[in-house]
Amino acid sequence: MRVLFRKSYKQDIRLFRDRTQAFWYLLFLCIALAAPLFLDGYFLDELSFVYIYAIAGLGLMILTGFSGQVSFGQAAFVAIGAYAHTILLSRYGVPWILSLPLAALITGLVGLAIGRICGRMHGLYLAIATLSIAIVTERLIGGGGDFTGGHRGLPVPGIDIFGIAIDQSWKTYLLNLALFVGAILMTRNLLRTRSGRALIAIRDSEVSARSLGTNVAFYKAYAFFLSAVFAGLAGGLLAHAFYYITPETFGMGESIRLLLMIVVGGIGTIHGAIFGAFFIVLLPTVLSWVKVLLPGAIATSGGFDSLAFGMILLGFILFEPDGLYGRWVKIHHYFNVFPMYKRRSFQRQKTFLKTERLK
Amino acid sequence: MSWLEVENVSLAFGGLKAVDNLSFSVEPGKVFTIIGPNGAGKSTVFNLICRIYDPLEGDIRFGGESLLGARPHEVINHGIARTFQNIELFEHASLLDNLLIGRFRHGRFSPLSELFFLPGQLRQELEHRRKAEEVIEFLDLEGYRHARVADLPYGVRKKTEMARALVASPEILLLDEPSSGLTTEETDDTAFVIEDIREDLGITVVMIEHDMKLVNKVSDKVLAINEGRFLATGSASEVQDDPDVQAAYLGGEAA
Amino acid sequence: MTGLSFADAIQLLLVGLSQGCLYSLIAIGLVLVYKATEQVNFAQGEFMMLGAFVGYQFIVLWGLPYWLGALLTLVFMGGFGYGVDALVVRRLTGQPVFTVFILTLALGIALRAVAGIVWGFGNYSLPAPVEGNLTLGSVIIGWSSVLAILVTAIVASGLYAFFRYARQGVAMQALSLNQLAAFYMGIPVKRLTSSIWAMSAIFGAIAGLLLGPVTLVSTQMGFVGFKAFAGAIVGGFGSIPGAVLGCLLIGVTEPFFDIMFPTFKGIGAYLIMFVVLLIRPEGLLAQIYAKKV
Amino acid sequence: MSEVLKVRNVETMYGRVMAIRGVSLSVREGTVVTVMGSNGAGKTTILKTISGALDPFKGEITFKGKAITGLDPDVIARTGVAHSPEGREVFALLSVKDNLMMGAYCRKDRDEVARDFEKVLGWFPVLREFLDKQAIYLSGGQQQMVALGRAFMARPSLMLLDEPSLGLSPRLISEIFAIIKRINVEEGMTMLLVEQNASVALPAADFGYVLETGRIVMEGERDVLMNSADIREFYLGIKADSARGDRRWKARKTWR
Amino acid sequence: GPQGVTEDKITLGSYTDLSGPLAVWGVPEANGLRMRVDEINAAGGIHGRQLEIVIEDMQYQVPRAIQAANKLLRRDKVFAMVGALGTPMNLAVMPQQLEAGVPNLFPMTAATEMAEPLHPMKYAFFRSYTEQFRAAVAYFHENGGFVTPCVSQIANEAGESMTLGVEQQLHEYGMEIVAKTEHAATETDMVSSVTTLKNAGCDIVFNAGSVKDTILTVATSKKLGFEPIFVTGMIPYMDAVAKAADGAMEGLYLVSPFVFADVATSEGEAKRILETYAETYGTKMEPQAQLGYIFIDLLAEALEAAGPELTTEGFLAAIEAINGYVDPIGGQTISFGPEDHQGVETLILARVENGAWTVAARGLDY
Ligand SMILES: Nc1ncnc2c1ncn2[C@@H]1O[C@H](COP(=O)(O)OP(=O)(O)OP(=O)(O)O)[C@@H](O)[C@H]1O
Ligand SMILES: Nc1ncnc2c1ncn2[C@@H]1O[C@H](COP(=O)(O)OP(=O)(O)OP(=O)(O)O)[C@@H](O)[C@H]1O
Ligand SMILES: [Mg+2]
Ligand SMILES: [Mg+2]
Repeated sequence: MRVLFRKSYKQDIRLFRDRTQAFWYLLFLCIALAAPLFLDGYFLDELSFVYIYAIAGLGLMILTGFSGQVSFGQAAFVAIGAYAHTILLSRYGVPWILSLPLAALITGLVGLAIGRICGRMHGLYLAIATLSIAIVTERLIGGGGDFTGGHRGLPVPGIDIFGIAIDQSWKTYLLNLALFVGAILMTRNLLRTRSGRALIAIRDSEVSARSLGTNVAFYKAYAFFLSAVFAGLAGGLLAHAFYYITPETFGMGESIRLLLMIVVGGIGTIHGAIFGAFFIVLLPTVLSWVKVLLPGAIATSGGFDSLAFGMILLGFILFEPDGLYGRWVKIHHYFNVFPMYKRRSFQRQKTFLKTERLK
Repeated sequence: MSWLEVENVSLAFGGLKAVDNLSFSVEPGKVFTIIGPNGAGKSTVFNLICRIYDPLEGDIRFGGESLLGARPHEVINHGIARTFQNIELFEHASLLDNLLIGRFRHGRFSPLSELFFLPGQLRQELEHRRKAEEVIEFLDLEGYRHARVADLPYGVRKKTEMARALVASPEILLLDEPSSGLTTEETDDTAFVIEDIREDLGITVVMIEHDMKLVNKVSDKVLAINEGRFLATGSASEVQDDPDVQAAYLGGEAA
Repeated sequence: MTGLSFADAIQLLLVGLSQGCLYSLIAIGLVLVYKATEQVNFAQGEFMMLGAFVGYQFIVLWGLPYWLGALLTLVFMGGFGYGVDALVVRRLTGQPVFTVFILTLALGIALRAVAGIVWGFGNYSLPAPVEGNLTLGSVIIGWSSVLAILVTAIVASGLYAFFRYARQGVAMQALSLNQLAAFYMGIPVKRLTSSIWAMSAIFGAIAGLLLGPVTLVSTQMGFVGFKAFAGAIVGGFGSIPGAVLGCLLIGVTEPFFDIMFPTFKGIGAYLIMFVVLLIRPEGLLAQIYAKKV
Repeated sequence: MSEVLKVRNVETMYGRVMAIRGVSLSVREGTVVTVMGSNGAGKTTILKTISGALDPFKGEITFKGKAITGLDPDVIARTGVAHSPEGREVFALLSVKDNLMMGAYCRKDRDEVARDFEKVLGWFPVLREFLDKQAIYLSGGQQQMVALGRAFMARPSLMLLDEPSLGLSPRLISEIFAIIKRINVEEGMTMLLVEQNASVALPAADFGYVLETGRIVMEGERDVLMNSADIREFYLGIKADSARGDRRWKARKTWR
Repeated sequence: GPQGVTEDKITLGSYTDLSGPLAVWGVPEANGLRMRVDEINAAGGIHGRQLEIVIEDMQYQVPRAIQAANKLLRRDKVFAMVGALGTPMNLAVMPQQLEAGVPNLFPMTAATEMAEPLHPMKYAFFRSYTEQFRAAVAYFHENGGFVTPCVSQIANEAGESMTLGVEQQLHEYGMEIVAKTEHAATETDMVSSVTTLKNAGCDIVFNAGSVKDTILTVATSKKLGFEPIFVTGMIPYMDAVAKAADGAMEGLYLVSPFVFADVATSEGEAKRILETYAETYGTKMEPQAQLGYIFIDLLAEALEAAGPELTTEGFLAAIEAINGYVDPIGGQTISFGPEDHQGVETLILARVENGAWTVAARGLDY
């Protein structure tokens, strides 16, 4: 068992706790960077999806996991990002390198406006309000006529950065990886500084957050802004991965999938968003492998995928409410203390609910 | 140094007059204690000062400036920090993070610097951390630094809340029943802590308290209220000798 | 709103009323569970869908007489609701409500798949409880809509009284406010919670039996649940009169909105909800209270 | 007098933390027993384990001769244990009246309930003004009264009281302990009382236990404990002026 | 050789909705595809090669479709994609699919883009939604005529394409849509839409809708005493619609590029297929299943013609050479050509009579 000795305050502030941790994360990064050397296009594309979803997930994590505002409308922000990016590229000929941040910013501003409006709503009210935003956005984009391409959608131009076409799996992979790492770092930075702490304070107790000087309405809107920026970024990248976007692409189902993603990953942690993205993106692939082993009648019956997805989620929430990351921590602990591990270390003690209707 | 002045303040909840034309003032560098029976309106007075409620009438001034124009989150910028009777901590964060949030007023909103962790950030963070550590040491909380607040025993949580208010380096500290739920021994410690807060840190303390031993030990001035109205004021012993206070608050076997 | 005659207006009003009542029935199921346990059941729409399918099984596939089939459906769904809580939701006792609401999302996905596997993914027709239309001058309203209005009125007032006056009703609210204390009082928390889920599933089934004949029964029919959510939110989530009020408001204004913006039919409900929440962030009959510190 | 409650060698964990480590205690019928101990000693944990809110990891609890270890709290409550929890735990949005009536949820005898209801209001006359007020909006002390009254309304054979004096005014504290004593004497009700404020709790009790970091370190009849030097110094604060006074250093407890 | 082709096997791929909102299309389609594949394999395959079809469930979500296609193209290495469902999905998948040299055959959507712009590897089966509605407008313009044409549209891409057809064809006659309503797929009440149409005095309503909304619109109109001609597209072409709402659907028209055959009125090979399907899958052969069957049959025809030395070019040439193929179930004629990558030649008009669809006219066009 490794015991951590803290020698300086910086240790708690720096990106990595100690050298061992830094080593592992850098090793992961190197492997990820080298992946195009040993993985074929199929896996690279899958991983690209993981990265993009993780970016959107990090945004949602900031909003839901850290500031405690449940949003069912994340896909609407993804849609706005995707549309803004595509329209900027194809209609206004904005260079890619500008168009993507601009799209993210536009989405962020929409998020800010919505956050400002929804700032006074709590819990379920906010969830349903954001859900309705998702529904209404889909219809509005659909009704946008030629500008948005209506329900029939828009083709997405290819990626071109300073004349270099990003048109192969390994190139998009690296691009997505870079932005993914950037998004992680930003989230991490947010969490170790003042604003991030303000978000967590608001989540746990608005009254005392206020008594310590947090302008609750402002920071709630800020959380919406950041979350929308991330979603917009993911939207821009997704647009390229989709080649063609329609309003239906970013429907309510997508919002729910994003929310489920961060829960399965482990709500309230950065790892959670990433693990969740792996889960959501790779599950269909895994299911299709599993299906091959099953008797034909089951595998070919309609509904199998949905049922499996629903059941796996149910199982997760029932048996591991802390999500994949929670499980990971336990496994990690197991090896850390190896011979001394006791099952009961992680047994859940009975807990009881108290009303959340008091704000 | 500032004075906290509460002047003819009233507040009603429905038909119930929770605070009724109440006035008092707190001198800088003193420990001012409010006592009174349950439901007298003591916590409500704190809530009025912290702008959680709007008084129906009257004025609340700090350092000569009216607080009534401030929004709840701006109160701390005047140098007023508080604790809560029922403990309002950030349950899912560590004790250290709770204290760092307490440093909130000592910083500016600078999104770019934060998101990209520009060089100045590290310096600021270290500064906050040093301040938090001072308070941790001051209140003997070393052992719990990285523990999740939700898992701490009641007494430690009470202390944590006091610590969180202290890291904000306020000029005046409002403590709502600092000793409730503590043992005799811990209450004694609290007395020393309050003395240190006043003497070493130079912070004025306004305290609501039921433990008369503690009140006697630390208060410079005591205010007794009942049903939102003024009852008596003066030194601890003067107030306790007041027959009205005896009847309404202390009861037969008073200290 | 050009050319909207008085008769049309009355017609739309009546239709809105009966739609509002259908939403209310689903919303009542939602609010019931919330009021008694503070859990939010995102699978309520799927409960409705399942109720319709079970009714289809009894009445159409097995050819039972309508009312017998309907009754059996309600009994079955009651048992189902009880089971969902006893076997699944109960395991999450003490977890934050957010967890339960994610759980029910997952449950909804699974239930849709199960229904599709058992009954198929097609559209199936279910007979209406009552046939024919009530004609008042030029205004026409189906008897089944009238029935929907009646059922909603009875259910809503019954439940209101139950929560207000019955000991169990108060106990249910108590357990939603503070589960531990409710346990300490000797309130059979687990049994009451499961019963509430059973009741809510029954109301879902009633809604399903009423809606099934109108829109056909299919795995997708549960999505109307979102409008019920909007209605319950408008009313103030957690209040039974609020749910009815909110759903009626949405039900009645929606058709007029649709007439005004014929190419945006369907989003009126959400816009109305948004406007209400802007003015009153906690709904019309607010169920969220300021904490005393 | 028989032992209504017997706790044998109970251990309770919170995840990896063991909060009480092999505690045994017993409560005889008709007596008031108090458990004292500093913060985090595990007093609340013991009470919660007895009333079933926590599952013990080890050990056995019997109530009126029947094993109640690990049962659901409502089942235990129906066998006659009423728990007035730490932190009051009133039903925040229910009226004071409904709060009190919920205490009597399991009772069928309406007339008796009505009489007990009056009795409670007699002890806490302020509550009468607030019968229709939502409990959350009472002051801290008023909520404490509701919690106590609510536990009494169950007419249990054993009352578990967790810090009933928390946040009460001195006058109310003495009144409440007088009431506790009265309930004990007049109604013959057995009580297990957890208190920080030993100076009021111990005199009201017949027997006492002292708990330190999850272990019982001392037990005895009231008078024995009242005369123990450590108890006097650390829990009763009686010698405060002479022994500790304004000194900041702390004396060592001899049982450590 | 091309990917997905070995000595003894040809792998085909498809992605469709097996558990999402369009499972009502996807599940029977998948069955139909499999049924014909199994038949061909039982008869010894094509030029000694067995057919294999891998069908992925994308739950009508674009991201899932992309992932499914990624797997089909790069893991399963399919030779061709057949019967892939959904316009947005096909549009999203096609760029990389065509890039990879995998033909997109007979997608289960009637969007114009499935055949246009002309691409050597894109072959559509249907005539597009837009064309279906142009033909519908043309037909009713010639047969009886109308004064106030209206549209009731579902808020999605198919609905929009259908409306476009109405607009274009009306334009030919110098007319315009008089009133248009638009609704989401989840609506449960259409009174407001119908009132709008009624007040506009519509004498023909082109119902650019899906299944449930079509039923609701037509039934509600009848209830409110508003009885214009209702014409819809191919999507509601199913039994449940004809039988819905106690006869309220009587007289509903529909324009479709395929014929939904019924056992009762079929004979010969068609009857055999319908009966075998009913036996194997336990339900009546839905139109989507019939289509799935025909897609594979058509594809097999081309494979057969392409000869034992199978190359993608040879295969594509064989498809282009298909001329006058008559589908074994509904009897529609299908032809392709170098400039014509869209199979079905003419449209049919069906009508609900006595709770069942009957073909009222064939050879519709505009
Ligand atoms: N938000 C509120 N709504 C309604 N009534 C309230 C509210 N806050 C306080 N009250 C009432 O105002 C009175 C004073 O309450 P307050 O909490 O100030 O008492 P207190 O003096 O702090 O008592 P304690 O010592 O018991 O905490 C009480 O009668 C209480 O019921
Ligand atoms: N939910 C929890 N998770 C983890 N540890 C806990 C939890 N609750 C209590 N503990 C730990 O268990 C020990 C005993 O706590 P308990 O609440 O029983 O103490 P207590 O004697 O009642 O103290 P107090 O007088 O402060 O109420 C403490 O050390 C505390 O940190
Ligand atoms: Mg108070
Ligand atoms: Mg305790």
